[in-house]
Amino acid sequence: MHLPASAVRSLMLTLMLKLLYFARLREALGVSNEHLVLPANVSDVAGLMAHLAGRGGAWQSQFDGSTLIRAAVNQVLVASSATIQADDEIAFFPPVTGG
Amino acid sequence: MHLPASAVRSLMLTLMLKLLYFARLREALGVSNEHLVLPANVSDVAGLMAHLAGRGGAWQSQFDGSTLIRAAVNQVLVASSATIQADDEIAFFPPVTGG
Amino acid sequence: MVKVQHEDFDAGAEIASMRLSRPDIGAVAVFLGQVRDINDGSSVVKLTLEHYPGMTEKALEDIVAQAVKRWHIFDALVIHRVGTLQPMDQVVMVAVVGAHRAAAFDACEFIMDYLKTQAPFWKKELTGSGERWVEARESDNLAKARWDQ
Amino acid sequence: MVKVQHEDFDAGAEIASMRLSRPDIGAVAVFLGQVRDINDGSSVVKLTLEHYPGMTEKALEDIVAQAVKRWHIFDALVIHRVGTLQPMDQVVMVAVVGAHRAAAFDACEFIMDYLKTQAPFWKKELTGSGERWVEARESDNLAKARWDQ
Repeated sequence: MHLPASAVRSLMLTLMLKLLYFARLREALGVSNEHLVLPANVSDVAGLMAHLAGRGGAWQSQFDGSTLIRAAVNQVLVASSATIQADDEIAFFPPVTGG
Repeated sequence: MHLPASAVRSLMLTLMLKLLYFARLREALGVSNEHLVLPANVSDVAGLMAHLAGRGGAWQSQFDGSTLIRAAVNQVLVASSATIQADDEIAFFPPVTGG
Repeated sequence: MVKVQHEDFDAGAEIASMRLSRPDIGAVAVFLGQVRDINDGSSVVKLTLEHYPGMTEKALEDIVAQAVKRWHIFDALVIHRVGTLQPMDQVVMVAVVGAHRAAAFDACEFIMDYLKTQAPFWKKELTGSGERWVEARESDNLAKARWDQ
Repeated sequence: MVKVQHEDFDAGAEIASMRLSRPDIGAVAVFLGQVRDINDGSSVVKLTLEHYPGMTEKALEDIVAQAVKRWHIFDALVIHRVGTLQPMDQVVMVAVVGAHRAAAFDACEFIMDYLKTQAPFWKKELTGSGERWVEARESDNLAKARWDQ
């Protein structure tokens, strides 16, 4: 099958996740946000965290479960069992300390 | 024994109670305060209330126990078993409704 | 501190004065009571607050002292108005300052519950159908009793 | 209503605006949080509040909606500042208006407990010995858990 470049780009875009990192986690990773193509084997938050831990270094130490990280999908706090899909905005951060 | 008038007056004064009435009770009695010589047989708040009920009319209906009346001795809320003595300031009033 | 007064008060200024009194204050809990235009189903035209001068201040100071002793708070302020008020007028303010919020909230609610049942104030309402003395509420006695357990 | 802002706010004016919004309000419960000059034993020089724009407002609006649904109150206001603050600066205000005080107190405390554990804010302190992120407190989780029972 032969797709024009514009169609490939549009297909890619629909498979993208927007990732956000805040506070201590943002500083540890040195990144505040990125766009990521939804990895084929990832369907929930826990899976995405395992995927990110696979990057090694600070990613591994932050996402390997040894550090308490909260997640939000589309700006709603979720448990790590929450499913994710293309186009979601997914944020990771330490326990909140406002007020 | 013969006492001069000034000594009698002074003796009387030391046996006086100051009585205060507030709110609905004040209106029912038509009196906001009075001075009363401590009756010989009265030693506590309940005894004073019985004495006042003995005046009849509104006094009886307010102090015969059918109406909820609170008492303070020297500006402190007390139970009806509280003792009283000469020179005390004794206030009677309905349950409070401030705030 | 305790103030019993006819005049209205500036709640914002009172709160600011409390919260700026020390730099280790983290929490300010405030209750503000105002005259409702309706009570027990009748419209309220005005409200007259009678009190027992002398005992009122003493009772409020005792309540504040109990709160300061019972909770880890720094200070508490009570302002209560007397005289004739209208709907939407401020009646009472309690402000409690402390390091943390739980103690400030509890102390503020404690002060209000005790004030409602222990401080010698009486309300008389002028409603559409005449004057009436406000009845004490059993719910206020129950609210106070919570703290005695 | 929910406001997330860098600027300071006039607590007195906000409270007045809430309490005068309807004539059947009898009770206003307010919490005001300010920056303490000391935290966990270290002096605090300044405090920086980071947040998650978009989610912050959504989370606070959801908390207010839960409070309005759960208690008999008329309205609630939350103002939370972000950016860099100094000791004695106001950080957060919650004001709840209703007919009676018990519901107003509970709803105000509920909103604070949920805000502390559910709204995406993070504090970083500059102390005498450098910068540090403020740690979440287990006491805040316990305070929130009370309402889930």
